[in-house]
Amino acid sequence: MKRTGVFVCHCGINIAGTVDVKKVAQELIKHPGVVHAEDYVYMCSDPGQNLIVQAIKEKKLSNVVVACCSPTLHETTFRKASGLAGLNAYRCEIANIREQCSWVHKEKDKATQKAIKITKSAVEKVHRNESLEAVSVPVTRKALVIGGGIAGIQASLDLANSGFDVILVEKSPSIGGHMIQLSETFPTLDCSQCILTPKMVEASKHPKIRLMTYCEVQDVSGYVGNFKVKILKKPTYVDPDKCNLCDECTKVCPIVVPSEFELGLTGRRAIYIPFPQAIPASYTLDINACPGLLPIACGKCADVCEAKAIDYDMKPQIIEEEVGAIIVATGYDLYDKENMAEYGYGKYPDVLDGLQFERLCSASGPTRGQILRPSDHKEPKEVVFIQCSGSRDPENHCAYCSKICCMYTAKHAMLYKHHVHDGQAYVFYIDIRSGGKGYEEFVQRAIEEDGVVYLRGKVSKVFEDKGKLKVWGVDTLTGKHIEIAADMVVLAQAMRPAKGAQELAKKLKLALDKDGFLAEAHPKLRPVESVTSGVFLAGAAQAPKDIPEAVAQASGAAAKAVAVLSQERLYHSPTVAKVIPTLCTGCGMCVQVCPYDAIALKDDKAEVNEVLCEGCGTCSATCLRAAIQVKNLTLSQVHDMISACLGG
Amino acid sequence: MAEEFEPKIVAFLCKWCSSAGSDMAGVSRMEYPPNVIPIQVMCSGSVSPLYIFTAFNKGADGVLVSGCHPGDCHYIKGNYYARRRIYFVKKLLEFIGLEPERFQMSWVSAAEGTKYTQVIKDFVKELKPLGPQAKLRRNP
Amino acid sequence: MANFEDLKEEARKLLREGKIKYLIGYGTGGNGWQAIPVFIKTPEDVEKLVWDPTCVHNLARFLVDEKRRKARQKQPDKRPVGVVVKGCDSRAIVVLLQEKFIDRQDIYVLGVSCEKAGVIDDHKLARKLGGKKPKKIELAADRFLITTADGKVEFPVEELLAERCLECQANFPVLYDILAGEKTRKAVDKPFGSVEKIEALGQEERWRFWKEQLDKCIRCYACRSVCPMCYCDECVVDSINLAVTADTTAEEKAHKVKWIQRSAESSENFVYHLVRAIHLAGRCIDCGECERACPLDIPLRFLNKKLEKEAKELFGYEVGFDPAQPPLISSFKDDDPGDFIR
Amino acid sequence: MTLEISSGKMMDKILEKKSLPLWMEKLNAWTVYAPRKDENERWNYEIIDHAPASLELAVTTLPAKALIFPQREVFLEFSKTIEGNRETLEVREVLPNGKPFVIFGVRPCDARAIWLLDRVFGGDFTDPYYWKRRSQASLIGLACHTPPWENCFCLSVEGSPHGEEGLDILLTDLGDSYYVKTLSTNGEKLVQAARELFKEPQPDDKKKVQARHAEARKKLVRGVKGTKKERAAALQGLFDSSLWDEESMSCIQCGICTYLCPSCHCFDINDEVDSISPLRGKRVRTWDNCQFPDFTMHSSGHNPRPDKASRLRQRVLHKFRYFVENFDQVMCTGCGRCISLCPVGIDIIKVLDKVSNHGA
Repeated sequence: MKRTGVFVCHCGINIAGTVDVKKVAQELIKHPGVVHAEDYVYMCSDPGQNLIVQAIKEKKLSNVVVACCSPTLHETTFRKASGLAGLNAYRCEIANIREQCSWVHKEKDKATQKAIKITKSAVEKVHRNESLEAVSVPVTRKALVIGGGIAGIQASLDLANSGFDVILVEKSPSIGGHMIQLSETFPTLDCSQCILTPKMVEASKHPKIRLMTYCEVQDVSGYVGNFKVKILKKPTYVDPDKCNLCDECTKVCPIVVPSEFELGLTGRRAIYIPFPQAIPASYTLDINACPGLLPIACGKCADVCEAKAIDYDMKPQIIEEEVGAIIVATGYDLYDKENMAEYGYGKYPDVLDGLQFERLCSASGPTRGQILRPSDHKEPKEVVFIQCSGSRDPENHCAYCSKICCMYTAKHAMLYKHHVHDGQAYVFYIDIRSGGKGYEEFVQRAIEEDGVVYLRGKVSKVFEDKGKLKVWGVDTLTGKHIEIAADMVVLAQAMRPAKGAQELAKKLKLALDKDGFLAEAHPKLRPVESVTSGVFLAGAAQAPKDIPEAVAQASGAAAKAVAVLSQERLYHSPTVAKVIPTLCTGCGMCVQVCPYDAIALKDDKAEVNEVLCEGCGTCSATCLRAAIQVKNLTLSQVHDMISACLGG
Repeated sequence: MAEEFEPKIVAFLCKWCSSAGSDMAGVSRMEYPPNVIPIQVMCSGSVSPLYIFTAFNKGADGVLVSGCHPGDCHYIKGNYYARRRIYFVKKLLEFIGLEPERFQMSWVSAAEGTKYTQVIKDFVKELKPLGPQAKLRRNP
Repeated sequence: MANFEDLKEEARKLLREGKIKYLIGYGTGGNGWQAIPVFIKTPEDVEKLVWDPTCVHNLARFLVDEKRRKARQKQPDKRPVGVVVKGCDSRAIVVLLQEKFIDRQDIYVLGVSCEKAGVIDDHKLARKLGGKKPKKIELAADRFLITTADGKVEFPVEELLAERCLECQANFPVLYDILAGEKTRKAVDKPFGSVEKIEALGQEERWRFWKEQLDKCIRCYACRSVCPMCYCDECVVDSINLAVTADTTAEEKAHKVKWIQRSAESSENFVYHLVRAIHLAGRCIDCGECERACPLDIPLRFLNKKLEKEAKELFGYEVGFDPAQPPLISSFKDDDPGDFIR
Repeated sequence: MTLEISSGKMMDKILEKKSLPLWMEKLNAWTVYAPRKDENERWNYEIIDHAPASLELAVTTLPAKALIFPQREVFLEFSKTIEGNRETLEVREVLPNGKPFVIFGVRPCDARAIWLLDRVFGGDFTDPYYWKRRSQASLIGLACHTPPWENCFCLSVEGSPHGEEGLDILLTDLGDSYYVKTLSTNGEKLVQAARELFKEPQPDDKKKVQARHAEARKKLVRGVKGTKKERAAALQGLFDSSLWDEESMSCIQCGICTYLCPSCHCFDINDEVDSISPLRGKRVRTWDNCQFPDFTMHSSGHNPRPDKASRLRQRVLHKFRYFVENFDQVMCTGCGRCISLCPVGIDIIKVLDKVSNHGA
């Protein structure tokens, strides 16, 4: 027999102001199954909660409905209170009569009538609620970090230092990401490599971190606390333990291809080490460039290698690992050259992107830190920097702001001036966004101390003219047409999600935002969590950000992961799908629609994995025979709620 | 003078976007007509055609199904299934001669309190001239 | 090319060698001219098999019974069942396979092509014969030869063909183990012509049309009973729609939900037929049996045909051609139409 | 409970066909039903606005039963009001009301079926709802001069093409006139309402009638073997026979044979709740039938008639054995609907032939 208690909250005057709470209680006590109804000024207050606890005990209530604010606010509060009184938490339901009633209506009688219906509907729902216990699962106390850039490295270190094993997977031969390519970093102008390499070394030496470079995540299954991952280890054909870095192999290698690390400003051999401080410090044989692994094809590198480190028979390996949490830090790529034809990017050798310019400035770069034109190795006397190249242009390119370009362009202009004192730097900008510690001062320094000319306006065209790069633009402040004959043009290319991030997102069942960056669970309150529980986001994979932000988010993600890994067991909402075998015919439609692969067919009947199920109920709407329904939100419950809503 | 007809509307709101969106409307104290009784479901993908027919059968003058925008579904793809399913329900109801205005679907995100308010206002406005829904209603 | 006699020979062989349990086919009914379903167990009885334009029934329906029967038996006979199918019936089998309700190895399909014709509509026939009863109906090229008490009469096929056959574009089995007749696709200029007629009506006219029709319904459920796709053990709209299990409490039984009332009132009839139609979206193969079985002549086929039309035109979904195809409602495309959404 | 049968003083009459419409128009104290053919050559009873020129032998899809024992019938309405902690439950019985009605052109077999239903609903326990309607109804039968369709077999089940059971008036078609035989005081009233239209029969009219009737009996080709007792006996031993499995193979479990049967009368009673708070609803009787799987479903989930064989068996046994045992009548009047309208051509005559062969 149902014994339901209804508790109507005034919320001060927030509810009572427009809803006649006494009347709601009076009407509800008449409702079948309701044995207790009262109103109180603040149900969420301790005395308010005590009312509920007492009523449950004294009137032996079997269900509780609290008519108050949105369940997102106090559902937990009142379920805990019910629990205290010995009532199963899932026998307590909330009727939202504030956000969805009192706050949006003015006429008291109408609002009251609506509140009554909302509350009756909640009563009808709770009448078919079953007592449930949270689903619990053990936790694999190990984390997977995908991406070996600064964010991935930071997250791995934080996790490892918290005492958890970490697998750090990087698809290229070395960790370091884009940060290792930078020359100096704004706003302090300290050397990027100098601050990053110590972290890289720490990561590679850390007893709890397993570095897996030249590897890719191939498949992810399982769920929070219990993921199963398949990692593809691509063959490097070089045994890092034997290799003594004598560099003889590259000398004999006949093949030269553009260097990824130098962004094509120089070449590298088919067998190569990406950069001197690469970690792991070892060579990789690029099978796509190599004429062939057979001695008859070439085989020179193997011949010269005294350490016998080169092994042509190395095969791709699939490594299976179990982890409890995953951090995705796949970073960014720059917007494709092809898209910037109007700026001659990719067409003229002296039109560069930001990263290429970083390499020119870098002491370890192809020009040993001298800024020279790639075309003729002359020192450029006039350099035009174009901001928002591909950003903030919804019509033709990316709608969003890539956030860091204002700052690094200022840095580039400044570095250029430091290298070429008699040179002139122009910056075309839409507007300057220099929010951040010391950022605005940094930009001012570029303008005032280094005399960088900032021109507010968009560049319409860049074309070659008598060995110069003609830059056409408009100064929107003076309205004057501007033409600059530059020796070099540097484009602040938009940031895009790293190539392959999308496929990875599919494997991890992550959502992407409209621009293809990984979507966070909540834009404000859950910025480092993904929509899949147990998977966290760090760095530019989630949105364009600068180094300090990436590092901060990485530590945040690590902290979130620690919160998972430090649990003995994990608890999962029990309002999951439930199969009614006598109705199920095993058509498998629920299996197909389930977003979480939580349903499988066993002996021609659907079977729900309660840990994977998130309780979305898409299966129940798809099932033609009501053979799969979500606990405590069954078809029957909705049927009764509908009647109640319509005054039935 | 006869009292103006007040349509009864049942709105199936997904928990993560549309219900949150209507909460947002509340938090921002936006005003809209009290004709709608919301039923919170986990996902628009969980709204069975049975719910819709039953609502009309039990006397709803209008039914609204509202979910997350495409691509924003909290459950990744539930709203895509909803979009397909609801399309067929809508076409079927129109085919048997129910006024198309009586059954609506909308995408309302957690941030779109204004949009939710507008959707309800428009819905009520369109239903008023139609009068009570008697076609599928038990003993009207 | 095999003909119906070859098909019978194959049937005899199968039964003689015990390759099939029994054969579901068409025989001659009590009135001597109308085909009825027959269940052939011996090679001798194969002689009873007939194939003529009165073979309206969708015999795939009986595979559902067979599955139930098997489920009840302690040691069920595992051999496949033979079934004679027309084009539409074979598509029903495809859907049953698609929904994993039956296994391919449990059936032996003897396909018969309708070869540009199809089956007759007994109302059209009754009108033509004005009360006279036929003795025999044959198909001769593009004409039906009808023998009555007072001699033979002839009609062009299109004058007697069931509407669904006139609108059928693939009137040959899409799946079979042996096929009688040729796979002849026929060109249909208006595959949804009948539905379009109703779509063309104004909204209130449409309402009046359906109200007049569905008010006739007495809920004998012949439409549901004759439908091979309505294989649910319990229909969602039935009063018993409550799976009774060991832990079902008396209270739950007492408070079980009635989605519709048993009263054959307008509103309840509408909800029943709406639910049925929506549950057949992407599943109905337009065998027209619901409409034929209906003793009150409610044009139920239109409801299903309407959704078939939408599925084809908007989602490019065709029912019953590929068992591997994901069902219409358990799949989606990112660019499914959404312009009806606010 | 029975109906008032004729005082015996009644005279047979002659009505010219051309006067039939006039008669119908005169019956404004009654709601007048007559069979009408739709575009699909199917007959239905309709309330007639303008009278048809003549009556044809019509097999209506729904038998006259449907007008006296409707698919849905409200027994009572209930509602509960709560004031403070005082609950008051109000129950209001709903009896059929409305003016008396007359059904023209009833086939004798359909009338006989109603005569059988009278035994069920007016036997030891009187069903007020049925009876209220029944007492408002007058049935004017039209004798079959030839079987209206191929599956008639009334003669073999104690019926007749010119049977009088259940009728208030029997009309026999004599070419350009009807021979009007009045069978009850209701019938008398109907004739009285337009007495000027009726003529006295000629001496040889009775002979013509007998000839017409004899002709009809001759033309009746189909029939079930044996007497009701023999059949009931034959069915005794067949409860567990495999015959039912074979005969039910093609049955699809629809309700056509029973819902359209003039004598089937199984029903279900449900409370249709329109509102739970405040409680408001109706208690409703609707047709039910033994071919539906849920007909015998227990709330435990157990179903004593688990398969279609047991359900087909029930239909045959009820009609040809149990009813004979209980009422000494066959609950089948040979109208042929269940045969002609069965979507899969199950033929009860053939089933019964198999039964008697088994018995032999």
